[in-house]
Amino acid sequence: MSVPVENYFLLSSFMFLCGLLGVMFRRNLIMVLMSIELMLNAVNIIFVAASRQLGQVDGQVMVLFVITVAACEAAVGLAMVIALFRRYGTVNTDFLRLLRG
Amino acid sequence: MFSFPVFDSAFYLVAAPVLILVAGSLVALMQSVFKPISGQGAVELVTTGSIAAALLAGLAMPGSLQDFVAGALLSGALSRFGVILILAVALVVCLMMREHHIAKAFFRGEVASIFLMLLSGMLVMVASDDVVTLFVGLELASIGLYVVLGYIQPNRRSQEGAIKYFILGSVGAAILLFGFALLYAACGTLRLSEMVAALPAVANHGWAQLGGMLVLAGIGFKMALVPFHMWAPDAYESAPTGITAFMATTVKVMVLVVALRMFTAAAVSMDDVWQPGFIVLAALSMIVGNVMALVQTNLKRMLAYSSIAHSGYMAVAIVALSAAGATLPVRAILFYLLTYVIVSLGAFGVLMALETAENDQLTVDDLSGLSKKSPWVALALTVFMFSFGGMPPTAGFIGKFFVFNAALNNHLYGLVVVGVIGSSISLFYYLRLVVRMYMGESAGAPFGAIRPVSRIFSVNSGVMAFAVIATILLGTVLPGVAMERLNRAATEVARK
Amino acid sequence: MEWFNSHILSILTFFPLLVSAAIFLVPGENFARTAALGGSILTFLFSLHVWHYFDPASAKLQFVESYIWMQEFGVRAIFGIDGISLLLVMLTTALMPLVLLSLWNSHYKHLRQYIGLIMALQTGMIGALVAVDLVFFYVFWEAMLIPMYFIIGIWGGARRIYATTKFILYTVVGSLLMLAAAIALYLNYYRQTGIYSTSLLDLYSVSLDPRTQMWMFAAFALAFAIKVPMWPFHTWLPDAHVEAPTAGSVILAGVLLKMGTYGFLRFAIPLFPLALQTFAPVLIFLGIVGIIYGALTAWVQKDAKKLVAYSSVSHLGFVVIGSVAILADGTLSSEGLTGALYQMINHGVSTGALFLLVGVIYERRHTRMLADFGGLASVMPWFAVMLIVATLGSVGLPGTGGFVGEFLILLGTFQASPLAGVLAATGVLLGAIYMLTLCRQILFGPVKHEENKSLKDLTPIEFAYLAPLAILVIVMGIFPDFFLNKTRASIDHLARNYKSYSLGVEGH
Amino acid sequence: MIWWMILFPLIGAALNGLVFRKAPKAASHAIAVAAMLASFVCAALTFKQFMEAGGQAQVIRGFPWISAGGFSAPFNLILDRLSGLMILIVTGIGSLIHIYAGGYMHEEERTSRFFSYLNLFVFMMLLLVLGDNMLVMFVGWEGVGLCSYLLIGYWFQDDANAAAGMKAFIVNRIGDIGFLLGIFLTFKHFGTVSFSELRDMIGSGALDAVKLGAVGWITLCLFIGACGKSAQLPLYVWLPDAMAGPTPVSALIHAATMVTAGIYMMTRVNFLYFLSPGTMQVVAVVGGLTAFFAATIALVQNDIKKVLAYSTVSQLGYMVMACGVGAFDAGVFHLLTHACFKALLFLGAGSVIVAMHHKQDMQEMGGLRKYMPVTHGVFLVGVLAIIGFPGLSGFFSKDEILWKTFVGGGPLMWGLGAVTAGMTSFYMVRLLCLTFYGPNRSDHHTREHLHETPALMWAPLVVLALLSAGVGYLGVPEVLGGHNLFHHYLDPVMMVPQQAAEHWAFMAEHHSHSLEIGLMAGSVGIMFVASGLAVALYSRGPAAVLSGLQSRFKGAYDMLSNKYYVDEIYDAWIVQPLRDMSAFLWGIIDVVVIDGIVNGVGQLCALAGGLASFRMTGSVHRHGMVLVMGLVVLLVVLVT
Amino acid sequence: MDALYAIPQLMFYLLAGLVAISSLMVVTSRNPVTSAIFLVLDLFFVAALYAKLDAHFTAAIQVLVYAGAIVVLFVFVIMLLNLKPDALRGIRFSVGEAVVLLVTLIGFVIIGAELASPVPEGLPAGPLSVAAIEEAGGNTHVLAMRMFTSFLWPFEIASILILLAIVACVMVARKEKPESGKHNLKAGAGR
Repeated sequence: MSVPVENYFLLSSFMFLCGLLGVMFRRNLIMVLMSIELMLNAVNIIFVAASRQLGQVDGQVMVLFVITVAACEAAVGLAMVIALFRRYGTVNTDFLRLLRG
Repeated sequence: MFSFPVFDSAFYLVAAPVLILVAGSLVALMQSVFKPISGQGAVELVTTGSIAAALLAGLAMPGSLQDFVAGALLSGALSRFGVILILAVALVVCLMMREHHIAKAFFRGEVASIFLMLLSGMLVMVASDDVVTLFVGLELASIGLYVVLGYIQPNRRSQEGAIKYFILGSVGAAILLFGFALLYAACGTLRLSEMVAALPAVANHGWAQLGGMLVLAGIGFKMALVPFHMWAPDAYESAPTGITAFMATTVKVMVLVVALRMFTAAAVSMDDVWQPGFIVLAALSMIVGNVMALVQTNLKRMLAYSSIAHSGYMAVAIVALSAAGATLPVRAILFYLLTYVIVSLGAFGVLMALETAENDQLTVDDLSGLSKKSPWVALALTVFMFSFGGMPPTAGFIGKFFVFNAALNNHLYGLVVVGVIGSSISLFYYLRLVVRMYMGESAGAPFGAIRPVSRIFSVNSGVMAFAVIATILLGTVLPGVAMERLNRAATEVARK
Repeated sequence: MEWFNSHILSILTFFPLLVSAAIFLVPGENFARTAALGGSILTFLFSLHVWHYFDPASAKLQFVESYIWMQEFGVRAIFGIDGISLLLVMLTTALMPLVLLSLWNSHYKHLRQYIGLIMALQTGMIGALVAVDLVFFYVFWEAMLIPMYFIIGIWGGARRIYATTKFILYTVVGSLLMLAAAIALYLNYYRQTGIYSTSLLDLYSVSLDPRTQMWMFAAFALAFAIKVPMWPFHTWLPDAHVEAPTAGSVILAGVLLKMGTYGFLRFAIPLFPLALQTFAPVLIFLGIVGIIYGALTAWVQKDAKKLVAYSSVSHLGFVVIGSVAILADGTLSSEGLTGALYQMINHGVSTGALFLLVGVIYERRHTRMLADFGGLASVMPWFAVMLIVATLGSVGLPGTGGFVGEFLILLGTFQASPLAGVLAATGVLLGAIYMLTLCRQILFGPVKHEENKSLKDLTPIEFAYLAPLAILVIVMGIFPDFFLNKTRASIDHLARNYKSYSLGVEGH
Repeated sequence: MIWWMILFPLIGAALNGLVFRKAPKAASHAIAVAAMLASFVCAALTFKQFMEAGGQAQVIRGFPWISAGGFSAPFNLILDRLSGLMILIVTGIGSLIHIYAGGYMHEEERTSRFFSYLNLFVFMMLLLVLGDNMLVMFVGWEGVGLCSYLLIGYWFQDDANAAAGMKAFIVNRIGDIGFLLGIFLTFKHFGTVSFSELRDMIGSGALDAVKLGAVGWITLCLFIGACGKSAQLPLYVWLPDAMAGPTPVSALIHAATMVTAGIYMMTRVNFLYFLSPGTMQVVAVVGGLTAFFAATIALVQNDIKKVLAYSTVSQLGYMVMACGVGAFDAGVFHLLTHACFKALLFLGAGSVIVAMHHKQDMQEMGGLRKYMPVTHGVFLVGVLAIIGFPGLSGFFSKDEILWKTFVGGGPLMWGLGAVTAGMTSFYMVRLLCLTFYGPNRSDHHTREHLHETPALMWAPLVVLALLSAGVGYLGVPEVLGGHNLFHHYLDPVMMVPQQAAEHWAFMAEHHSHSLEIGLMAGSVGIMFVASGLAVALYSRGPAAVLSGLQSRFKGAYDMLSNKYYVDEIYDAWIVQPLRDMSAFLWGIIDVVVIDGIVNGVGQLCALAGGLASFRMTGSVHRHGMVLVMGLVVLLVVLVT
Repeated sequence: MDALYAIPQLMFYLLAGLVAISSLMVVTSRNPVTSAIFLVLDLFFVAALYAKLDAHFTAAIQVLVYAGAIVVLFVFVIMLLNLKPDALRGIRFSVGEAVVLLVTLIGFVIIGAELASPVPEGLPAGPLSVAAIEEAGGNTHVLAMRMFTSFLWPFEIASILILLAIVACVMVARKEKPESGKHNLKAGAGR
């Protein structure tokens, strides 16, 4: 008897929550990016758990793609952070106040 | 269990637009490296050429429903509709870009390459029945957009917009993915059509419901429905106007096609989740979008809020999807989308025609007295505003007519009333532009003059003229014909 | 000829639009003036053709044309005319040449565009009157607003933007709700028959439960009430009129307002007869309030145009109560309906003339304040004659068209509800009060202002566009039957059968 | 013929008003007079034919005018003895006044407008009297009102004249509403508004209770109309002001013809009035009170035309009272005689006014007899006629009214009438004395230019004087050995319906001649006493005792000379409150409340947008929070 | 209860706890470097979970790509930017934010309750049970077979995605020629 799959889901949702909170409350752009990674990872847990539960590997395939995407996202995101840092001299989001209203 | 994909001619026929774009992007990439072929003209040629070629291929796509590579690639009328519309927009935008002050920066090898790749991502997403492909395509498009939005000619504003869009967009994607994960867990499949077929059996299960709602939120995010709309104004405002035009239209096309695949057939089984969800989102969007647009002075930002409101109208029709066998809501959405795309292109085209490198954030004040400086441009913008506002005899009216039609057919009286109120509010700010153009004195733009539109024979003028004519025709003689043409795409997804 | 006869209504509708397009495309003000005047006269001749060949004995729709527009939704472009719309079409086509004549010597900026918009507006107005399909009608109904919006907004007075925005927003709010109700109605028809159709000919047969009818009637009535305008939805009117240029005011008062009352006759009443039973007292109440309120407020106005604008509120109150007078046997009062229709025409003529007259003195003095005038009868005798005739038409002196209309309305209302009749009759008195006040302040008394002493009397052109209206005011009072004969069958049909209304098609 | 009769004045009006607007005075006068004479000739011929044909009422078909639903009002004319008489009065006296007006308007630069209005008036008056249905009558009814309005305000450069015209029109309109409501009621209950059909309907059978009740209302409503036009309480206020118009107008419109329209109309529908004794009582009382009330005011007026105006109101009250007691024929008879002598008086006064250079205050006159002998002579005839000097026309008609009042209304009503007659004698003689006798009180300049008017003016006066003297012999009562021709002439017009026959039976009863003669003697006595008093007080200018009396009874005198403050009361209690309310409706309800709501909604939207926009500081975190909040709420509310 | 069966369960709860704690640490650490380290830990524990779920290849990729590449990238950038203290500020709460936090937490508790539903009935068991996978050649083999047949198209697209990412990174992070921001004269003009 293995662990009920919904426990994985709960864990995943907790991780997702952590990611969301990070996005909502961290001012540091790099932290925000990490939070996003966290969220994607959280989703991956569900895919793997469900895939096993369902007797498939499609979920795992999906995870591989998500990891790819996450990597790309992180790379581009970090590049943008660097570019932003060059211009603003900071990565604090509080300074991004030009667009509003 | 493992079915090896067959790459026959039929496959290539369907995949051709994507492949052509990828090929084009590779060539463009080369151009960014090799000086001799990196001239602006050459890049223009490659970009425009490959989009045009892809468009031709898209036109040649079969309209019959058929899937390839285990559903990862899907032909059919709806796919075709999306592919053609997206490519047409891309082509028009590329052509308009040539006359824009940003042309030099845009037609660089690497930018063009990214543009073509993200375009291919959109096509992939539109022509797919598979969550994996869909997600990859979505990310391809999104990441590409983040970049072209902010870094063609980076400045503070565009960078800020890009990073904000990036953060919120990634969160949105994560939410969508979360939803798909739960649906996967509940339905046991990653193919949209199978998922949709399996949903009724598990409709009451928490996973399906949560997953459905999360997917709805994700889609709502990409459609820029309130309260998931926050990215849109910033992104629209900060992007070069050509990219704004591109984004404002293609993203909606892309997402709505997916939404139709998702929600149409499954709608009934998930009615108690999706219907109220969309009702809330639609109502909020129509109200908030219009009210917020009321106080904007930056034109692009105003149009962003207005596009939020328009998404709300389309969402109204989505709510109405659950009627059995009714292709009307689907067609209403497609028609509305079509008119929205045409009119938006026209409106942003006007902005592109007017702005200069020094003054690329036009405000309402900049339009003062436009009717005297450039009467035809003013006339075109007026037609677009009336169409956005839903006044006959423009396409915008017919669009609203169909949407209300679909909604009332489903007894969504409250939503229609909200829509009516929203429309009335919207007319105020649309007409404000008209007032400025025709009824205000030319106050002299505070930040440098707008560009005088002298060339009649330019792409910009052509696009404006085309959009005006199309808007009027779709509002007068053509709607019947158009709706018939959309029928095929609609029956494809309508619940049997 | 055969072809002409069978396409006359679409020609009538779209010919002005063609002229408008030509005016926009061909530069030169002289061309614009000539083309517009010629075009509008030709349109008038077309409408005379319709008038001539119209069969007064039939209550059916005549000169019907039907084109497929949106096949599967049953939306068709149906043109048709019956006795009710015929008179209004005639009013529109007859007013237009006069309005354009009033612009003959004017010095507006962008006169070409102005004239072009007026011609486009004509298409909208005629189209709304001859459209027999709900959606088709709606398109014209809304499209009509756009030229008017520009006419007020561009060529209007100081507060034109406020006025024109108010005008269009007010109207659109109402009509969008009407659109929603129209769609709901059409879907109901579909549910009952399985056929999509927005043709009025079909929709008249929808049977709805009273509750649904109430809602739909409310939506339709709101749209029409705003357009009429009925109290308390009238506040856009004074602003629009005051700010609008003369021609705009004339068209607005002369024709546009009639669209609201026409809407009641064509749509709200026959489509939702059950709801009418409930709402008729409300409408009559609002109508009476409008009559008295409009008259009283008109009385204290200092601006001539505003006075005339409020007088419109009062006059159209009459039209509304005449339209919804339900007799004891449940039918509508035929007299009331006739009077309402006739009063629409008469109001178009006399109020149109009044606005033109105010325009005449405005052009000379650039003010409309009553206090700035006085004693003009001695310096502008012909002007005085015209103003008095128009005033008499407006106050409903017997022998003018206004009397026939008001009398029949009051007669019908009185039969339906004596109390309402009595209250409404006070409008006759109040009308005299404010109109004579207007006359007295402009025409009589000593010439107080030095500038007024040298004012020129009517020019030949001014005379040319005012005289037909003045003559019409009187002719309509003396030979009303000439006009009423054409409309009798239709009105009686509506009055008797509005509960199960249907419109046949002549020759089918 | 009859159509030509109607059309001639219209043609004259059109020629003068539209075609020959700049014609010289003589030409416009000639046109107008020609039109009138032609019309008079036609009228006379028509009347002759009519009487030769037996004098039976006939309907002359015109053209279909208004017809809608069940309602139809063709443009038909009715020619019966009543209207036959009226067309003679209108065209006959009208012609004389037209002739006279040429002299009166001599000082004007142009008169085409004046004669155009005057001709138009005659046209409208003819329509009024000839209309076969209420609607055609109403056309004339309001048409004469219009002409009256235009003519009162003829000298519109003076604001007061324009105001007086407007007042006349508007007060008349109040009555007209009554008339209209009467028409509506008639149509509602009888389905027709044609007099001849109505008469047939009533004559052919008894009415049920509902219809009978309706008749009460109809007659009451119509009487309101009559009150307006015939200047009865409380709507008489316009008539004294109407004297602002040129004097021929006062003579024609405000004495001889238009103001009698109410009496005419009631007579026209006498069968309805007979059916509702209740209304009749109201009519009689209102008439009597008006007669009395106006006479009291006339006692102290100093403006020569004002005196005549109140006198007219008073005399109209007499006629109405006669109608109220069922003596329609007596009313119409008085109408006839009054038309003659009041026209005469007005025109005479007009001559005086012309001679006095448009001064109308009698205190500045006096002793004009020697300057204007002819005018004095005819004026004397007129005064004697109106005070009922035996042998002159007023004597016959007034005494018939008083007698019938006594019979039908009782001694009280008779007393009212007799006292009024006394007052009439007093103020008329006072007027005569102040104007023509005693020392001349005018200033030097005026006195130098005093002279008799030209023949163009006095000739019609002479004709009228003859009429005033003689026309009474048409109605010599039987008690004086006459045959009361007039009574018999009008007999076919009167119809007492069966249902009401019992109530009006007394009219046919024979009354003692001695009573009648006694009453007659009484009234003549009163006349002599009052006249004597007036002569005593005024024959040498206002007697010294008068100022003492005035200060002694200051309250009463002020009350009377200010016409009981009726105008002031109307203004303060009705006009001003209405105007204040209108200002409130516009200034507060319209501008503040309704527009406030409308604009407020718009501003609220903008405010909401501004607020929301302000709250969005552009922080990406805040965006994220909104997003997450939305998501969480959606999930929690809709899923669980 | 059989102890043998309890072991995987214990394993799970242990790992889950670690994942949760490290996730929390990632978002709450004041210093980005600390966060990054916790992120690595987190990803490792997740990989362990994958392994426990018999997704060995996925677990391996997780470690390789995430811990090996992505987090290194993060750390690298953190170091590169040499963030000043102001960027290191931790979490601030205003009242509004506290409310948002509270609502989110409560919301997720409710959502969690919904998530904890048992596996829906009637779902067809897929053909690839753990045993079947073993039989078919192991997790990696099966995964590869699946990936390169049914998911070939997205796989190819993913390659384009990576290409795009590369180009994008180059383009975005490239040092610009001296400030070209003067373009936008209106920049800073606010909304």
